[in-house]
Amino acid sequence: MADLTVDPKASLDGAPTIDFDKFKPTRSLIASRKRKDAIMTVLIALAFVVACIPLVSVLWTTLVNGLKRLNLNFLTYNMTGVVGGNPTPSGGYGGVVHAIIGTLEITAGAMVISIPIGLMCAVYLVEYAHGGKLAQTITLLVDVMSGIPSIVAGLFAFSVFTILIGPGSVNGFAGSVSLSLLMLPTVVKSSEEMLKIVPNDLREASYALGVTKQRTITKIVLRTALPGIVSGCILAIARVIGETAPLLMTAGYIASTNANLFAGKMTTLPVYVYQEYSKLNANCPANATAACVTTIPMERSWAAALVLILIVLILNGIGRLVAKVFAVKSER
Amino acid sequence: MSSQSSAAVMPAASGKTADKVFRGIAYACGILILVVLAAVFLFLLVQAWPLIGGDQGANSQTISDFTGGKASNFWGYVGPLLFGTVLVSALALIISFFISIGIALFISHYAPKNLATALSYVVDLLAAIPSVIYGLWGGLILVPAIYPFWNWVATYLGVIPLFNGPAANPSRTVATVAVVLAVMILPIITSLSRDIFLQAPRLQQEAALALGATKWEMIKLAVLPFGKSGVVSASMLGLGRALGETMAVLMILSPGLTYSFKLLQASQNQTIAANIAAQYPEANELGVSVLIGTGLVLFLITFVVNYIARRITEKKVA
Amino acid sequence: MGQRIDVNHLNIYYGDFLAVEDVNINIEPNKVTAFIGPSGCGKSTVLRTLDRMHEIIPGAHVKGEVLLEGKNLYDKDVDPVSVRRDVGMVFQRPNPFPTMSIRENVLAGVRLNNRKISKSDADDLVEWALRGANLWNEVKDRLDNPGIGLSGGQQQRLCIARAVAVHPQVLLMDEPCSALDPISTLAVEDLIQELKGDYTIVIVTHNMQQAARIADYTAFFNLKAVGQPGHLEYFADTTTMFNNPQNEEAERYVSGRFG
Amino acid sequence: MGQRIDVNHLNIYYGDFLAVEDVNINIEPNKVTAFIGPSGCGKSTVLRTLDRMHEIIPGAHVKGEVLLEGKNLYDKDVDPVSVRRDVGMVFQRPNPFPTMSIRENVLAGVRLNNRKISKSDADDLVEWALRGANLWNEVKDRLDNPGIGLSGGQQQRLCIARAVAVHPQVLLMDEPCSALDPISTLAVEDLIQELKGDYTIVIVTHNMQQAARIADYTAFFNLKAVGQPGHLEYFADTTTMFNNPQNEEAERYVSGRFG
Amino acid sequence: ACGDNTTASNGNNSSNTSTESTTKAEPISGNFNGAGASSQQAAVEAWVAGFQGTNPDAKIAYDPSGSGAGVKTFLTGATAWAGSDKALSEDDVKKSESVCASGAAFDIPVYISPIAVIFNLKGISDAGKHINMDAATIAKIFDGKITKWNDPAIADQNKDLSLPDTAITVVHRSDKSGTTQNFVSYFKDAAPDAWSYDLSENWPNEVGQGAKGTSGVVNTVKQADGTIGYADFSAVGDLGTVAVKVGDKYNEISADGGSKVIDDSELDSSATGDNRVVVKINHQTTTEGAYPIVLVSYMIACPEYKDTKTAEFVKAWLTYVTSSEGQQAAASAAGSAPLPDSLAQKDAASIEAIKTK
Ligand SMILES: Nc1ncnc2c1ncn2[C@@H]1O[C@H](COP(=O)(O)OP(=O)(O)OP(=O)(O)O)[C@@H](O)[C@H]1O
Ligand SMILES: Nc1ncnc2c1ncn2[C@@H]1O[C@H](COP(=O)(O)OP(=O)(O)OP(=O)(O)O)[C@@H](O)[C@H]1O
Ligand SMILES: [Mg+2]
Ligand SMILES: [Mg+2]
Ligand SMILES: O=P([O-])([O-])[O-]
Repeated sequence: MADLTVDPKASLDGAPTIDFDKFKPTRSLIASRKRKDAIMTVLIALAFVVACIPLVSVLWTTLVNGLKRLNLNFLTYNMTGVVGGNPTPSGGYGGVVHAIIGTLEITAGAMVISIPIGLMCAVYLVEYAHGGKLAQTITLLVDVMSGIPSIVAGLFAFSVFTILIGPGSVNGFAGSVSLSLLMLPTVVKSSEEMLKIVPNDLREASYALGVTKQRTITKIVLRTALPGIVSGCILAIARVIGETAPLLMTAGYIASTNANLFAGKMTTLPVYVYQEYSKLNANCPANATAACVTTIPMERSWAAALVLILIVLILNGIGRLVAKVFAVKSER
Repeated sequence: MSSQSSAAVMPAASGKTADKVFRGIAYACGILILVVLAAVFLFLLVQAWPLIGGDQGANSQTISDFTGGKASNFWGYVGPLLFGTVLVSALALIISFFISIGIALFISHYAPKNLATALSYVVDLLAAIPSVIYGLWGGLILVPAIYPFWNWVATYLGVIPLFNGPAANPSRTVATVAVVLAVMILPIITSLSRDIFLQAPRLQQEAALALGATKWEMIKLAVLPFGKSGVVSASMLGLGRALGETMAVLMILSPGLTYSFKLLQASQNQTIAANIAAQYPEANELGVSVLIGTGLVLFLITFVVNYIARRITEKKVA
Repeated sequence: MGQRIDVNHLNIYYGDFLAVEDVNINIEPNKVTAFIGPSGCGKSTVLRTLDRMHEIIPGAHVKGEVLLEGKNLYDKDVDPVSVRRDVGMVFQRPNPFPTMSIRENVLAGVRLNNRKISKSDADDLVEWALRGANLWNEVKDRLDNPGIGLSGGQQQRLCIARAVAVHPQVLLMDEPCSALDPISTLAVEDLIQELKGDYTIVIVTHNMQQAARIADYTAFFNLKAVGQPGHLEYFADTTTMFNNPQNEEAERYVSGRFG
Repeated sequence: MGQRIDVNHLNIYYGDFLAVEDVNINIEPNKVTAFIGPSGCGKSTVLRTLDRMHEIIPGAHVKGEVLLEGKNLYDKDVDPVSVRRDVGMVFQRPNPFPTMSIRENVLAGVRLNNRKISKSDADDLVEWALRGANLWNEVKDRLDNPGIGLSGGQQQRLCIARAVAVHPQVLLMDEPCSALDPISTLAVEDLIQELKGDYTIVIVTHNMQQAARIADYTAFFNLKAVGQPGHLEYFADTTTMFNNPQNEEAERYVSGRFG
Repeated sequence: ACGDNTTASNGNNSSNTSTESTTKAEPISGNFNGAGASSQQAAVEAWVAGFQGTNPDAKIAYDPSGSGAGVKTFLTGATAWAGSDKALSEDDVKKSESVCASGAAFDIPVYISPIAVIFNLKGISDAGKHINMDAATIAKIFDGKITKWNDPAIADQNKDLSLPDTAITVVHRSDKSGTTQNFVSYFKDAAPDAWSYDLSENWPNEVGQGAKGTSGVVNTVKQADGTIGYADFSAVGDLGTVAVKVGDKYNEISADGGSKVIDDSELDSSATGDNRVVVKINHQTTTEGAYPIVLVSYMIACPEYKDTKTAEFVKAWLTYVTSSEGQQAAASAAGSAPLPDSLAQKDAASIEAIKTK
């Protein structure tokens, strides 16, 4: 048992005597500390300004170039029957409805695959594995997975489908599989971080009420972490929704609308953007009317890019809304 | 006090099976990650097999076809690609790391609350811009716009070998690509670091201030040490993204197969991912094997980098 | 009503580290038993073994017996989940579920266990539990507000209400007042006095006056040195413990002039 | 040596919310002044205004004067960083820097002020501060171990050592013993008694016995109702406060039978 | 399906619907896939539109995934035909035997497009002027041997232009490309002394800058003064083009000029296999008005399919594509050069070999 009769006086006996003036800051040191503080403040604020330049530039460019062709016609037609720079019978120049459908379906497919798996993997890591060897391996491999080049993910999904279904099985779902490979690490990592910060108190409180582990996890832990998980998933979606290379390989490119995720090629917005960019310009025959626009592919490309950004923005908005609705009410 | 509501207490469903099933699913999902990664690895290996176990004469023919005769064996081919990949991603990481930390600190510790919320949103927005748009923007807007700057750098800092002039015009160079990749990975590092800095314990920050620390000293004492390991893993995520980025590099970089550090000159380096994308559509079967072989090398490099990073952070934590 | 607990030769481990050694104690039903002792002697650890909360810490395990009304909690065929339904626990720091309203917090034990309960039964249960926790009057008009919007003392009483709402036979409390101001402390102490009619109560406290005020029996834990396992040094009824302890260490401890 | 503090017509805000109203108090140099009062009455808030820690909370600000030896801390030309150099603070929950060793923790403040300290000067200072905080004997053999490897009570004393090492004129302590067991509490109280020879000490405590034991003066804060601003109800020397308070609220509060 | 521009068959408003159409039998219906060369993409769009004019129920999808990928897919049997910028290799022909119901796949030229040598030079290209060059000069520029625009080698051929002292920046394709192979094969034939590299679809040296795809090259050339590159004629836009020396004249690029070279070329006798029509471009042609740098792109098909419906489709499709109507549609949509009649007839003979019963 520790000694109760501490004699504080005794403790200071033998203590060195200190000349505190030695430790007083000099005037110049104080000034230099202040200067350093100010410099860091400026640098940190500057970091933000610097980061804003590309952002504003990207958004502005896309907006200015994209608005030119972004109209209802563009959003409701696909690219069938679009020849050269000529207008279609509806008066437009083709559109992206097929690409919007493709992007939404393929991304949704990727979400359906990777979010449950990623989330359950995070649950395993945080709630069950407690940093064992297996958990460490998984964590390491998740990091490695985040470094898989998207094109390799595309090759992988393409080959898997070729082996399983047969040659030339290019379809939206293969695209979903390749995207989910890219999404998974982000989902696992962000969910893991979010689950980790759920206070242990809450788990213990739940167990103490005689609640099973499964219900504790689903109803307390996941529920508490939900806003964070949602924003992590949104981040993951944003990561893959703009992927081009793997989708070129797995989902291909087609001018018409295909709403069947599991059969037939499917165009997505990024692929569309890339294809139109690759066309660069359209030919107008010598006898063409004034309605024939040679620069139409680039214009479609920018407009589709704008649509893509808008979709991501809307998703982001939904995510934030969900996060807000389910947010943990802050104290007082 | 009577337990008048004991009627409400019925024997609960034990939930034992649900418990087991749930645990099983979670475990299976954990294992699935291993399986998938093993599958990817095996796939790469199998597809690259002709390269390793196949007819070496045909291989060197394919490779010299890829390189226009500059390399005829696999290592001679993948070496410069690997060098280029690491160079570009490392530069991107270096550029974005400090800026990301700066923004994250700005949001977590400097900006007033309303501004911080707005800024967080802006960062998320940046994260949401698809890479093909960065490719378009980088290739069409940034390349011409940044030339005067690189030219200035080459003129005044040209003595440093990295910045040896003359700056290529158009600037489809490693330097420009690194800038674009930096912009792309910036939001990833920023948003994770921000979340971590926001959770830096208040108590220790107050302790630092109470000792008479300036704000920056407080950050150095109480925020950065706390955030270190989290920032490292955020950076690894960002690095992973940079290593694997395909489209933006493909659309911007003028590739070359050298071991050169001349960041401002064109046709010096190429990344593995962009090279696969550039060669794949026209490649024959053996060509695809070679390309996948390069993918395998990238995969192994990612593995090693992550393993080392993990080792380092583990040591720091312990 | 309350149930009795008998602890026999209990050794408690964190991994390989023996944290508490050979505890033998009989906890009487419908009485308040207080655990006191210096920091790190294992009070919380012992308390958590009484409803098998100890084992949720990775690597943690026990040797020995804890008999609840004669049935060993650590028998193979005993489901820890059902043990925890019989033995409630209130923690040092109030921990209401942040995503739930006051009402839902009280009902958490019922709802999370997937038990069906009619609206009117639920209303009755909420009122009964909150009255029991001496909180009803303060919150009856805002049952749908979030639980963490309450003050610290109110939160602690909400947690007590949550614990009693599942009708445990035993209530374990780990320093329930250490985060509270004197007024809230008083409210909780009054509540404990009242609850012991229905429950067996075990409370850990650093505050000897508090132990003296509310406990029927007091257990003094001690440890020989830091890093050594803790043990039960002396167990007696509270009057003896504070007035005439038959143990030198205990005497030295309780005679410290501490608040 | 210690400096005197005079607080005049101080109103303290969190954003628009007036947390504490019109405080006037004179804190004598080289004495211990205790702040007591119910939860939420603003004790911590007032304490934190004395070294301008209040304003680091976003939106928080004050109106009124705090004079340190006659100089208003809140004058435009006063740098809060230099104020905090003169006025040290110890928090309710121990907060050593987790990445630093015990030794580096003690030196943290000094290193900010003066980068070029000789090894022997530093050694002397560490020993002096740790002896002052009554921790030297416990840690002298493991000064290079991390600070968070210590027990809660040891950590708290380490934080006190860290605060005194920069030799402030005033030491503010916010419930420094609430997380401690009785033995550590005693050590800290003894330390306070000793330190007051060198410093002006202000301590917030929930524990009235503690206030009675160690304070020379006691300030009783109160609040009319939840959501209302707190205020200084009564200020007196400690003997008067606990034996013969001239204020009804204060009397009711100190006569409560709380630990 | 949803969003289709339905009556689009006449969206191609040039040589409108003709009569002597090839499809006498009932219209083709069903879903058909092709994949391959991206160079054909614009032409295929026009062909699909034209084909659907007479066969409104035929749904045709073309994936411009690249020649190599297109052939690979075709060899798995997943597509009805492939588009390719180069003729089949012998290996590929052999492999195709397992995919076709009988016989081996054959390739026929369907799309001829001149490759422009584009440049961006202040005072010249923005004034709409051409620069004259012979094959050796172009080759030396692209080999980095000529580095200034006012190099005597160039200036001597352009006495009427005042060329600036600007450095030349060469822009070439960075991806594997049929355009590149066709372009450098011109050097190999017309200026063998100035070009020592092996023939390859990859750019062989490290001169200048590489850019992905035709669009990448064109954009890069646009981005700086003094650049020179090569690209499909349809992508030139308002950039300057080099007039190439043929005989002793300098001919500007034109679709007709491209046709003329092909008309003057032989079949490649090394391409063995039934029904194959492979052109060996005569880069040294001296035909009046010819433009010798051209890309010939092929369609690849089987002589017999496992599925007669596909066979019927492929036969009708190729017939339409190689018809003068189809060639005209491609010319107006993609700026390609029409197949010379001699070649069209050879194509027709091969197409006739496709068994539909
Ligand atoms: N999760 C854990 N892992 C390992 N050891 C632990 C853990 N929790 C507690 N211990 C150790 O077990 C012993 C008993 O700790 P316990 O928390 O029961 O003490 P206590 O009496 O409740 O102290 P306090 O009064 O400070 O709460 C101590 O030595 C402690 O270091
Ligand atoms: N960060 C904050 N933002 C807004 N209001 C606050 C904040 N901190 C404290 N308050 C409010 O200020 C008032 C005084 O709080 P303070 O923490 O000073 O009380 P206290 O007397 O120290 O209480 P305790 O004894 O519980 O520590 C309370 O009404 C509290 O709700
Ligand atoms: Mg405890
Ligand atoms: Mg307080
Ligand atoms: O059609 P390309 O092979 O030049 O892309």
